[in-house]
Amino acid sequence: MKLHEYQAKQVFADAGIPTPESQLASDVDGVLTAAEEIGYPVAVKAQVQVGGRGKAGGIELVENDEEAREAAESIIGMDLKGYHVDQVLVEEAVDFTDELYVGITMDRGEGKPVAMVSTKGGVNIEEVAEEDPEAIAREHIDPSFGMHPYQARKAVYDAGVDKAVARDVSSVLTTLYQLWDDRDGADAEINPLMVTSDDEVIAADAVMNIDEDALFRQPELAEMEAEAASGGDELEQKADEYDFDYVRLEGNTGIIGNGAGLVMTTLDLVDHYGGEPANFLDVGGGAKADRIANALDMVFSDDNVDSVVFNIFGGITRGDEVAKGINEALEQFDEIPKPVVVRLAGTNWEEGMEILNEDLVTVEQTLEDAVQRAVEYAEEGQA
Amino acid sequence: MKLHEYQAKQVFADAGIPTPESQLASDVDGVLTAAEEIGYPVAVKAQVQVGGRGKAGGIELVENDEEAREAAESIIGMDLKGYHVDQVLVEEAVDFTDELYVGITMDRGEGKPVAMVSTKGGVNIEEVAEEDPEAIAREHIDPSFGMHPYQARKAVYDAGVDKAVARDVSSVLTTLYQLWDDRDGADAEINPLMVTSDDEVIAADAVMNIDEDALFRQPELAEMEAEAASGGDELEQKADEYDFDYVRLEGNTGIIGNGAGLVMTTLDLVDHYGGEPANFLDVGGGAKADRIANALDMVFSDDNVDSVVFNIFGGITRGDEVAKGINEALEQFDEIPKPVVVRLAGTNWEEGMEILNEDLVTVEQTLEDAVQRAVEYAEEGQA
Amino acid sequence: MSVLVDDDTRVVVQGITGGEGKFHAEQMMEYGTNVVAGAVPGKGGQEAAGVPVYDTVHEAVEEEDADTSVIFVPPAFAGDAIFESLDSGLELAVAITEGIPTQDMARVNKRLTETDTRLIGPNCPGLITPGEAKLGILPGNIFSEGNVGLVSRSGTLTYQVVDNLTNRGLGQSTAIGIGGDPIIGTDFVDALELFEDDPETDAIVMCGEIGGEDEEEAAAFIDDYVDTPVAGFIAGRTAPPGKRMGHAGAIVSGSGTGTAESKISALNDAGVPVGDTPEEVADHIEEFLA
Amino acid sequence: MSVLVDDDTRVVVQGITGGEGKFHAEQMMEYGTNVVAGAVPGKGGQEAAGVPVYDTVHEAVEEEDADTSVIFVPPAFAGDAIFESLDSGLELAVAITEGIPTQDMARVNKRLTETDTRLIGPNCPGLITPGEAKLGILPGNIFSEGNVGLVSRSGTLTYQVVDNLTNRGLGQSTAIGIGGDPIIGTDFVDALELFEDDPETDAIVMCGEIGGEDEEEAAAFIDDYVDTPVAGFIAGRTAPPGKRMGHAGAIVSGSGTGTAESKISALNDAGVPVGDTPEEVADHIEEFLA
Repeated sequence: MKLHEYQAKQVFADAGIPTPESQLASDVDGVLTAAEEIGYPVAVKAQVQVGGRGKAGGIELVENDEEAREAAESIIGMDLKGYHVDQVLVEEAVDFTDELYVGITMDRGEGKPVAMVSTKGGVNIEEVAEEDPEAIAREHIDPSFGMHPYQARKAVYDAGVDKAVARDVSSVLTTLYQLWDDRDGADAEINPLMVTSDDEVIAADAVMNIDEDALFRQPELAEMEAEAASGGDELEQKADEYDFDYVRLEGNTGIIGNGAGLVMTTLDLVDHYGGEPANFLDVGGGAKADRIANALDMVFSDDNVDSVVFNIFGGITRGDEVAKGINEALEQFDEIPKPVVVRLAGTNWEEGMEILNEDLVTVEQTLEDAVQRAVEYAEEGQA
Repeated sequence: MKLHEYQAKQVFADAGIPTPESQLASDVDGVLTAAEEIGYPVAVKAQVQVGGRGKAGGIELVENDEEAREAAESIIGMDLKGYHVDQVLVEEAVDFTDELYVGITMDRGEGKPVAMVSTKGGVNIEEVAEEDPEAIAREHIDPSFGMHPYQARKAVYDAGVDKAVARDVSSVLTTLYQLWDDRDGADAEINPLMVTSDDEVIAADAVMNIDEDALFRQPELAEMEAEAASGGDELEQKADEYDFDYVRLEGNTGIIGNGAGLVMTTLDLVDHYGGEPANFLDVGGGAKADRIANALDMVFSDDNVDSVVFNIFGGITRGDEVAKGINEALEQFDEIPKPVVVRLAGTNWEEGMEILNEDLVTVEQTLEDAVQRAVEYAEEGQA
Repeated sequence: MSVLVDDDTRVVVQGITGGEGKFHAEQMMEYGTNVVAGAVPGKGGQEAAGVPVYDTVHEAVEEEDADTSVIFVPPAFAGDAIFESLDSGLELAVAITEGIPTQDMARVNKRLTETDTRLIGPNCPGLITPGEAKLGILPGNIFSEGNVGLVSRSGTLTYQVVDNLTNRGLGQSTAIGIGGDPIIGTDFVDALELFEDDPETDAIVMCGEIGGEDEEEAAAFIDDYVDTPVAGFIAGRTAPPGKRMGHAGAIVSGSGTGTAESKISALNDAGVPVGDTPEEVADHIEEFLA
Repeated sequence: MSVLVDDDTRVVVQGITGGEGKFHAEQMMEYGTNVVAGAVPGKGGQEAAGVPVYDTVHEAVEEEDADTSVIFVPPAFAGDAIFESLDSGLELAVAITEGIPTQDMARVNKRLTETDTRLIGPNCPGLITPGEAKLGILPGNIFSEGNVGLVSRSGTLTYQVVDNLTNRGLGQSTAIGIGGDPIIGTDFVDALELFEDDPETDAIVMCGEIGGEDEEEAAAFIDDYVDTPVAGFIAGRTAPPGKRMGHAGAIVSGSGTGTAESKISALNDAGVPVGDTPEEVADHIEEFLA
């Protein structure tokens, strides 16, 4: 779960990390008012959950009302890499001499957090990591102890941060780790952490991704999530409501299954047999009939979908419940909107086959056959 | 550093541990007002830093104004095991069915904290520990992880706490550990943790000792310390001001030295040669002349003292500074108030001997001789 | 023969009084697993699924000689339940729970370096030695006794592959679901090592998926230390970067690490054929054992 | 011969730019100790006491092959400085600082179980191998080369006892001040083990004091494993219960554990004579070596 820049900055500022003065605005007047209060020059920054906003025209530096109006008009309402811009952050423009990078993330290979510092901030840090890995100082943290102060200093000195600001950067890194730890962060980063000509440091951007599995104990962040999610894909929002693991893709074969690995495999097989998967949809373990019906509703709601493959290998999930759910979902239609191929295996698959209304669906015995049939239907549907 | 009961209860209550309603009072009217607001019966409890207040007459349960007045008159101003009672806590009397003990302390043998739970609360827990060690469930805590919730539960179940309150007691224990950890506790305990007839738990007493070496990062507790220290021994307060490690004893041979082990040894030798040590006073490492003079002032302020032995083995401490300090302190007197025996060894002892005004002190070359001479002087002084 | 679990294993079920815990405790016992106790705080003294329930795992170990725990505890409390199992002197703990916060697992991961207890999972279906015992939620009826070791990050994908194997008469020595989370106890390398050392395992199936670099590490380990033939499968070839594909650990990073291509090529380089379909995996195993 | 330190030891001084750090770095070098670097955050690139200063201990290890650290860092930061030394791959860290919060030391104590670095102290004068090297603040001139190993919880008491020994011509192999705090790195048992294994140590002085049960444990260890003759001294016979006698660790508990009587009788039971005065300790050593 990724916070918006303005939300992450609020969280960082509350913890004592210096951030530029800023205000959120959602229309031209708001931008002008904010700019006047803050004082020109200001940056007008699109609040959407994608990287590379600057290059995509989502960030403008403006010097006066006229420029601010132009920037506001062009950015608010724009489509930025598929995201609709509803809000912008109007922010004090910081005069900087250096741009640093500081970040905390979970190193899953090591199974422990890692703190990172680089003097090559202000650019895509993943590119830096690839092209010049030495430019990023890394310090692994023992999560039982937390980050020792010496570790923050070590990362900062190893990165070659100027001595004049080393202490302040260490302190920002320590706070960032504390935040990451307290708030169940997945990633927390500041890029760039600007250094001003009078040797102050200030967080000019702020990224905070939260572990979704930990939102239950982060009520404040869960509220922010609701806000952050708005403006995203409608189908993905619907999946959230239904509590499905769902990812929208660009093909036309809809896919429903149980268990992440099996659903991924079904997608892969669609591709393998020449089709294009429209989505990943995992109903999870032990799904009952109504959940199965909801899954079909989800996939039917995607206009790109021309056929659906339903692949269930029952462990906890029972074939009879699945069949019941499919029947329920399809019997409400006079005409089935998209052809549905069903493959049931595992727990109670025979009971399921008995229940399943074979007038409404196509049944296949194996995964391979089911996927091939769905790909054929999708090709027909498209034609 | 031990908090007063009322201070510890405040700290516990702020952390969410249930405590009885109470008010602090320092005179009879205060007690009566408090009792009326709380509602009879109430307990009137002397706020002094000693155990066994109840047996010593420092705690009275009262049912009405008359009894409250009597209790207030007898307790406020009383001398309780050497401590003057300035304040009492007037507290709601809790109707209990069981008395538990919960505590956290540092197990120095293991070098880690230990949580303790017993159903034999309400009595001296050290006696329980000796007579029936099985009655105290202990769970060692890994300080890098802190107390896992399962550990609190395990201690509570192992102690045989009634299931009806097990969850609440676990929760109190978890909070107590958190407090101990956050506030640099040395010991934190609740004895008794009362169980009421409707299965609620409430902390009827509260003990919180703070690690003095950590007070620098506990400003709120450091303030409480100032309050808590009042009413203690005047000389010990003076030692606090001078920043000496000082312990007052009951003999008449005053002792000043550098280094805890050497000063303890000097005390032991006074005893060994038939004298009685009046105090432990460690000037610490590297003491300069003024500090040495302050130490003499401390010991002279003790009316019990009949002679003083000054034993310095210089490492960081320099003999010449010590000699200078002794001269300074003694030259201001027309007559030296108590005979002073000086033994200097180690760093710059020869320079010290040259400086030392031997008209004012008796010089001995060895520890043993110096102590014996001081003991003789003390016997003469007493005679 | 088998690895990790057999009919002597003495199981305590943490969370046995919950719906899932009770159901699967019964299923395990029906399969023949020696479930000896349950552990649920506050429920000590009760009985569930026909076995005594204790307040703590420690008591279950003391009173019933439990040596293995299977954990069905909701995600908010599962980290603590794992710590309890690791601190109780068990040989093995199997955490089924999905959705444990990653930071909780990072702390568990630290404790794992300090204890001799092995952890399987979390977010896994458990493990099974066909004909002897199963720990977890795998549907016992699809498995058959044999000499194929199987290790997988995914539950239902495991069932699919096992079904393909069993249909051809290729039974399994032990099947281990190591779980789909980013931080897990037993990883591919650990499981491969167990199978390599097991005289009754003659071929190994390894089902990986996108995310992380465990499969790459496993490939390097196979290259260096594994003589038993291994066939692989990697799910998620069509997954877009930056999207979590169901499993918390199944995500190709924005910078392109954790892709299926990288894993497949690492495995191929280590001489491990990777099937394009589950059927192809069974083909490879059949060849190995022919 | 000696234990722990000799003239090959390569020392980094943490806190070398502070008053105490600089003074004692110089004193150590004057004694012949091979001080190769200092480590002070923010002072990297400077020089102090004639050696280069680095921002981190890690750099001092990389650049100057330091293998031992002596820590002169104020108590509020000393816990962190100890962690830094333990995590930098050193063989030995000696913490002189007094007044480190006990909870910081409990965390350090945990880390000590995870590292091969040995810690001496904190709240100790350090250690010395006469004629070779000293680490810490001990006054070098009172020591003399010889075959008596000395281990003590107290600084100036050590000097007193050493003075008594040296005056009689009884030199020391190594003298170790283990420190007066409740939680310390190297304890009596560790030091006794080192001396017992050192062929050049023919007698041992052990200076204990009230508080804790380390002396009792040492007595049991001597009884079981130490052949080298040991003479003891225990400070604090006249200390009242519940009062901290200068050292944070020197306290007889309210319940009466940690008394001098208990320690003396444990040592006596292990065959260790305990002197009533420092002179008597020297008497015992003289007898042992006669």
